[in-house]
Amino acid sequence: MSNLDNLYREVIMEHYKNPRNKGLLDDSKYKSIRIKNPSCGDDITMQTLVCDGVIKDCRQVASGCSISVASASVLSEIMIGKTIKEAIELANNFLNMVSNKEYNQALDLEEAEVFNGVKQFPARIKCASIAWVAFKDTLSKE
Amino acid sequence: MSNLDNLYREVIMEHYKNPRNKGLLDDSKYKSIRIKNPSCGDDITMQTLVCDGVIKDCRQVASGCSISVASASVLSEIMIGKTIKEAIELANNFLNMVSNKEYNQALDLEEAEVFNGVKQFPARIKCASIAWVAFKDTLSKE
Amino acid sequence: MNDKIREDFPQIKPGYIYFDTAATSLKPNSVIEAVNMYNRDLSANINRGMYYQSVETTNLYEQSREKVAKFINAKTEEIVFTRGTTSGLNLVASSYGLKYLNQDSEIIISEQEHHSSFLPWQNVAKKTGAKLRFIELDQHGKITIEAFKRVLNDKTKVVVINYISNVLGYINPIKEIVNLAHEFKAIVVVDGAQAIQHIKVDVVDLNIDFFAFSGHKMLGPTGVGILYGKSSYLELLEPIEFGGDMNEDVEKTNSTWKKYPTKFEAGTMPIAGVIGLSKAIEYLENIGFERIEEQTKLLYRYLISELLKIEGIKIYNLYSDTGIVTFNLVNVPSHDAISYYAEKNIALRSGQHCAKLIHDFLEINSSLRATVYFYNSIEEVKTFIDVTKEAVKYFKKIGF
Amino acid sequence: MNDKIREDFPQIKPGYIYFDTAATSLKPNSVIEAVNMYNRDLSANINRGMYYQSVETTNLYEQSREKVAKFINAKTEEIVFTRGTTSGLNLVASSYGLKYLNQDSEIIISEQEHHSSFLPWQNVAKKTGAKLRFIELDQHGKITIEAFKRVLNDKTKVVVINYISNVLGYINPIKEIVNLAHEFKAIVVVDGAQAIQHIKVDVVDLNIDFFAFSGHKMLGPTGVGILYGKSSYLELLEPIEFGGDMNEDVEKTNSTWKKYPTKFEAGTMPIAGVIGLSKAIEYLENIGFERIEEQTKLLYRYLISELLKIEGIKIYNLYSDTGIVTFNLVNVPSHDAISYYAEKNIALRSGQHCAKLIHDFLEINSSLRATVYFYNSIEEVKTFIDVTKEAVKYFKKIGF
Ligand SMILES: Cc1ncc(COP(=O)(O)O)c(C=O)c1O
Ligand SMILES: Cc1ncc(COP(=O)(O)O)c(C=O)c1O
Repeated sequence: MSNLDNLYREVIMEHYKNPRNKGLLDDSKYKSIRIKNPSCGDDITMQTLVCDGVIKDCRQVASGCSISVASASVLSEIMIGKTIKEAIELANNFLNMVSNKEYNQALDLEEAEVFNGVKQFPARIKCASIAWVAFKDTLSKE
Repeated sequence: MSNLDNLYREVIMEHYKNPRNKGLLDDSKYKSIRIKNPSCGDDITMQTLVCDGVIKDCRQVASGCSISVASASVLSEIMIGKTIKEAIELANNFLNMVSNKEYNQALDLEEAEVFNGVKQFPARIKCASIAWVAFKDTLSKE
Repeated sequence: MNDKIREDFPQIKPGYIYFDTAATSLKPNSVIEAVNMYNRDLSANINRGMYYQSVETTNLYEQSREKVAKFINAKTEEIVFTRGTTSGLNLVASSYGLKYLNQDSEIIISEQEHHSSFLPWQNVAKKTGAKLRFIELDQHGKITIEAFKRVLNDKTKVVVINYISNVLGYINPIKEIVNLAHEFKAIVVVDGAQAIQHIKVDVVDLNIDFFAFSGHKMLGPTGVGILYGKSSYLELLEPIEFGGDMNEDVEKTNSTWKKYPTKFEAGTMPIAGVIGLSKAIEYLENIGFERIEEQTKLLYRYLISELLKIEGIKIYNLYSDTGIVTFNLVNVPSHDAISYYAEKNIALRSGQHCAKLIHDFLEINSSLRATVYFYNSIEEVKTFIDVTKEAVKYFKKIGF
Repeated sequence: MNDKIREDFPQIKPGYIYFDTAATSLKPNSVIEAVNMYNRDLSANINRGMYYQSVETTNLYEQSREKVAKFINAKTEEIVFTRGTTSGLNLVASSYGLKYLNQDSEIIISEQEHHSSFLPWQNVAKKTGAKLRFIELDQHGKITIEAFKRVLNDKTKVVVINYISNVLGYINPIKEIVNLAHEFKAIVVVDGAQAIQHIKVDVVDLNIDFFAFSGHKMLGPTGVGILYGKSSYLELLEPIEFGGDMNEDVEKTNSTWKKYPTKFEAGTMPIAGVIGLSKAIEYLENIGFERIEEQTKLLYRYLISELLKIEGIKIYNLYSDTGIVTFNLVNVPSHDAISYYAEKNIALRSGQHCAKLIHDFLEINSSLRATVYFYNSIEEVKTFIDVTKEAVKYFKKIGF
C-alpha cells in the first residue's frame, strides 16, 4: 500500500480537515472562478485579489474528495504574496508534477510538494489539478 | 459459368426483350401497385383486373435489370385466368422457390419455372421477386 | 459450473476482480471472435454488393436483427440498430417528442433515470413547453404504482422510465405502468439498458411502445444499440438522420424514405458490432436467464450480508433486485475510497453513475457502485469484502 | 513492395479481387488486432473508472483523438467522434442548419453529393424554407470555380460539398471554394469520406469549417466516424444528443453541458472502433500518401487504358483523380453485369452508390463502380480486364 500512503500524506489530510482561507468574499476587487466536476462531486471556487502584480489574498471554497479539497487549501496558502509571474510558474510546475510530466524540480513547490504521490494515480490527477486550473483562470480574467 | 447460364435462360431473355402485357390502363376497375428499388434502378408497376374472384387481366410496366423486367412479363402472362386463390398460391410458391426456401414442387409454376436459377444468386432474389410482391399487393388492395 | 463459464471470458484473470458490469459487461470469446471474423474475413459493406463477402455480411447483419427480435419477442422490422441506448432514446425524444408534444402535454419521468433517459426529455420539455412530472419515489427510492397514478392524467402524453435502475438495481413495475398509461393514451418509452442482461423481456407481453438497450451492457460490442418500436409508431416517426440507404426516391426538391426499420439506419452502420451482438444474445440464451438470475442472486445475497456486517459502511439499496450494490464508506468521499479498490485491482465505479437526480434524492454527492454478475465468483466477493474491511480501517487510520 | 503490403491485409486471398474500396476499405492486421485487444483484454468503459483497465481504455480513446487531430492538423478538442460520416454531417445540418438558416438563406450544394451529404440539407431546406442552389456541373460532371461563383451570393449561408466524389473520383477545389465562401461569410461543410484515405488533409490550410469522415473507409473499423469543427463553431453549436457524460450540472429543470468535444459525445461511444481507428491512421502514415497515390495512380492508369480498348464499355469518368472508375457494359443493366463479376469473385458495386443525382446528371439509371487502391495489384487489374472482356462477350451472346 505504499502508493496509497504516498498519496494520503499527513499534510494533505490535515488541510482536508482544516482548510485554510476558506470562504469567499463579496468584494468586486476579487476575481473568482468556479470549476465543477459533477460526475465525481467536486465543486471548487478560487478567489484572488491582485494588487500591483502581487497576489494579496487568495480565498477558496471546495467540496469533493480529500485531494481536491486539500489542494485548494494548500494552494491558497502558498500563493499569497507571490507575484503573478511566480504564481503562474509555480502553478504550471505543480500541474506538470501531478500529471507525471517533466517539471522543474529545482523550483520550490513548498507545501504543494506533498501532492507528488498523485502521479501514481492517473485518475486522480484531475482532483489535484482543479484548484490550480481555476486559480490560473482568475489571474487571466480581466 | 453454368450458374449464369442457368440464370439467363433463353425464355427470360426473350421476355426481357419482348415484354408481354406491357403498358398500364387508365381504368379505375384495375388495381395498381408500384414498387421501386431506386438503388438498383428497378421500377415496377403491376395492374390487375379482378372479376368474380378471377383475374381477368394483368398489365405491367417494368424497367430495371433483365430479371425484374422478365419476371413481370412472365407473371402477367400466367396469371390471367387464374382465381385469386390459385394466383396467391402460385405467387407464394414462386417467391419461395427463388429465395431457396422449401416450395411445392408439384405445383406447376408454368413458364415461371425458368427463374429457378435465381436461387444461386442471393443478391438477385429481390430482382425476381418485386413483380410478384407488387402483384400480390394489388389483390389485397380493396 | 461457474469455472467453465469464467473461461469463456478472457478478461477474467487471477488478481483482477471485475465488479463494474453495470458500466459495461465483459465479452465472451464467441462475441470477440465474431467481431474479429468480420474484420478479418469479410470487411464488406452491406446491402449494396453482390459478391460473396457482401452478401454474407448482409445476411449476418439481418440475421442479427432477427435474433434480437426473437429475443424480445418483437417483429423483425421493429428492430432498429443504433449507436447505443443513448441514441435510441434520443431518437424517440427528437422524432416523437419534439413533434407531438406541446405546452399542454405532460411527460412523466423519474429521478431514477439515467441522464441518457432524462436529458433528452428535459430538452423536449424546454423546446415544446411540455411539463416534466416526476413520480414521487418512496423512502427506499422505489417507484410505486400509487405514486405513478398520482402524476398520471389526461395531459400525460409520454411516460419515460427505466426498467432497472443503474444505481439502485430495482426492477420497476413496467407492465402495470404501461397498462395505466395506455388508458390515458400515453406512450411508454422504456430504458432497458440495465434490464436486457438480467431478465427475459417480452415487448408484446409488456406492451411497451419503445424500448432501448445497448450491446456493450449485454456481453456484446461497443458502438451498437437497439431501439425497439411498435410498428405503428415506427411507421409514424420521421427519421432524424438522413443519408445513404435509408432513402427510396431522391430528387432535387423531394425525397422519400424506405420503410422502417431501414429509414432509421442512415449511412454505414456499425456492422462488426451488429454481427458480434448476435453472438452475445446466443450466449445469454444458452446460459439462460434462470441461471443468470440464480448465480447473480447468490453472489448478491452473500455480498450484501457480509457488507452489512462491516461497520463504517452505508448502503443505499438494501433491497436491490439485481447485482447492483450502491454504498459509501462513512466520511470517505467516493473518489478517495475508489482509489483503494483500484490499487487492489478491483473494478468498481465511484461518482454519480450518470444519474445525478437519484443522488440528490439520496442527499449524497456521489457513491460507490459494485455490480456482481453471473461470471463473478464467491471467491471474488470474499476478496472484495476483505478489501472493504481493510479500506474502512485504512481511511479511519489516516484521519477520515 | 506491394506483396509485403498485401500481406498486412488478411482479407486479400488468391481468387478474390477486392475493387470495392470506395464502399468500405479492407483492414490491416494492426487495426483488427487493436479492436481485438480492446475486446479481449480491456473491455472497460471510459472516463468513469479508476482501475487500470478503465484508465488505460480512456488513454487509448483520447490518444486516438490526438492522433486524428494531428492527422488533419486540427486541435485535439476540435475532433468529435461519431458513428460515421453520415452522423457527422447530420449533426452539422441539425445543429447549425435548423437553427441558423431561414427562408432568406441559400445553401450551395452539388449533384455530386452522396445522399449522406445531400439529404440532411434537403431536410434543412424544407424545414427552414432555405433555398438549395446547385452548382452547375461541367460536361464531365466536374465542379468549376466559375460555376461555383455563379451561385454564390450574399444569401449564401452554407456551402455543402464533397472533397472527392464517390462516383466520379474528382478532387474538388476546396481551398478556393472556402476562400470565396468566407468572403460572403458562408460556412463550408466538407464531406471527406472519400478524401481522407487518398490525400493529405490540412484543415487549417484549407480553412474549412466542418469536415466529416468515416473510419471504415480509411482502413479502420465500422461504427466510428469523425467530425472536425472549428472551435468557434463547436463552441456555438448545441448538442443534438443528450445523455451520459456530456453533461455538467443536471438539475430537474435545467442542465449544462461540458465543453466541446465532450458535449457532442453522449453515452457510451464506439470504444473499440475509436481504438482501432488510431491504428488505421498509423498505417496510412507509415505508408505515406505519396506512395498511396503513386500505386493507386499506377493501377488506375493501367485499368482505364485497358478498359478503353474494350468495345461495348461506356466509361463516365475518364479523368478520375483517384482509383474510382464508373462505367457500364453497353445495353446491360448494371445489376445483370455485376452478377458476372460476382461469379468470378470480383468485388465491385452496381447501382447508384447512394448518389442518385449524379446518375440523373449522367442520364443513366445505375452504373458499375470499380475502385483500385494501393493494396491492389496489376495482376488483379489484368484479371479484371479479362473478365470484363468475357462479360461483354457473354452478355452479347445471350442477347443483351
Ligand atoms: C462521398 C461519401 N460521403 C458520405 C458517405 C457516407 O459514409 P458512411 O456511410 O460511412 O456514413 C460515403 C460512403 O458511403 C461517401 O462515399
Ligand atoms: C439505465 C441506463 N440507461 C442508459 C444508459 C446509457 O447507455 P449507453 O451509454 O450504452 O448509451 C446506461 C448506461 O450507461 C444505463 O445504465
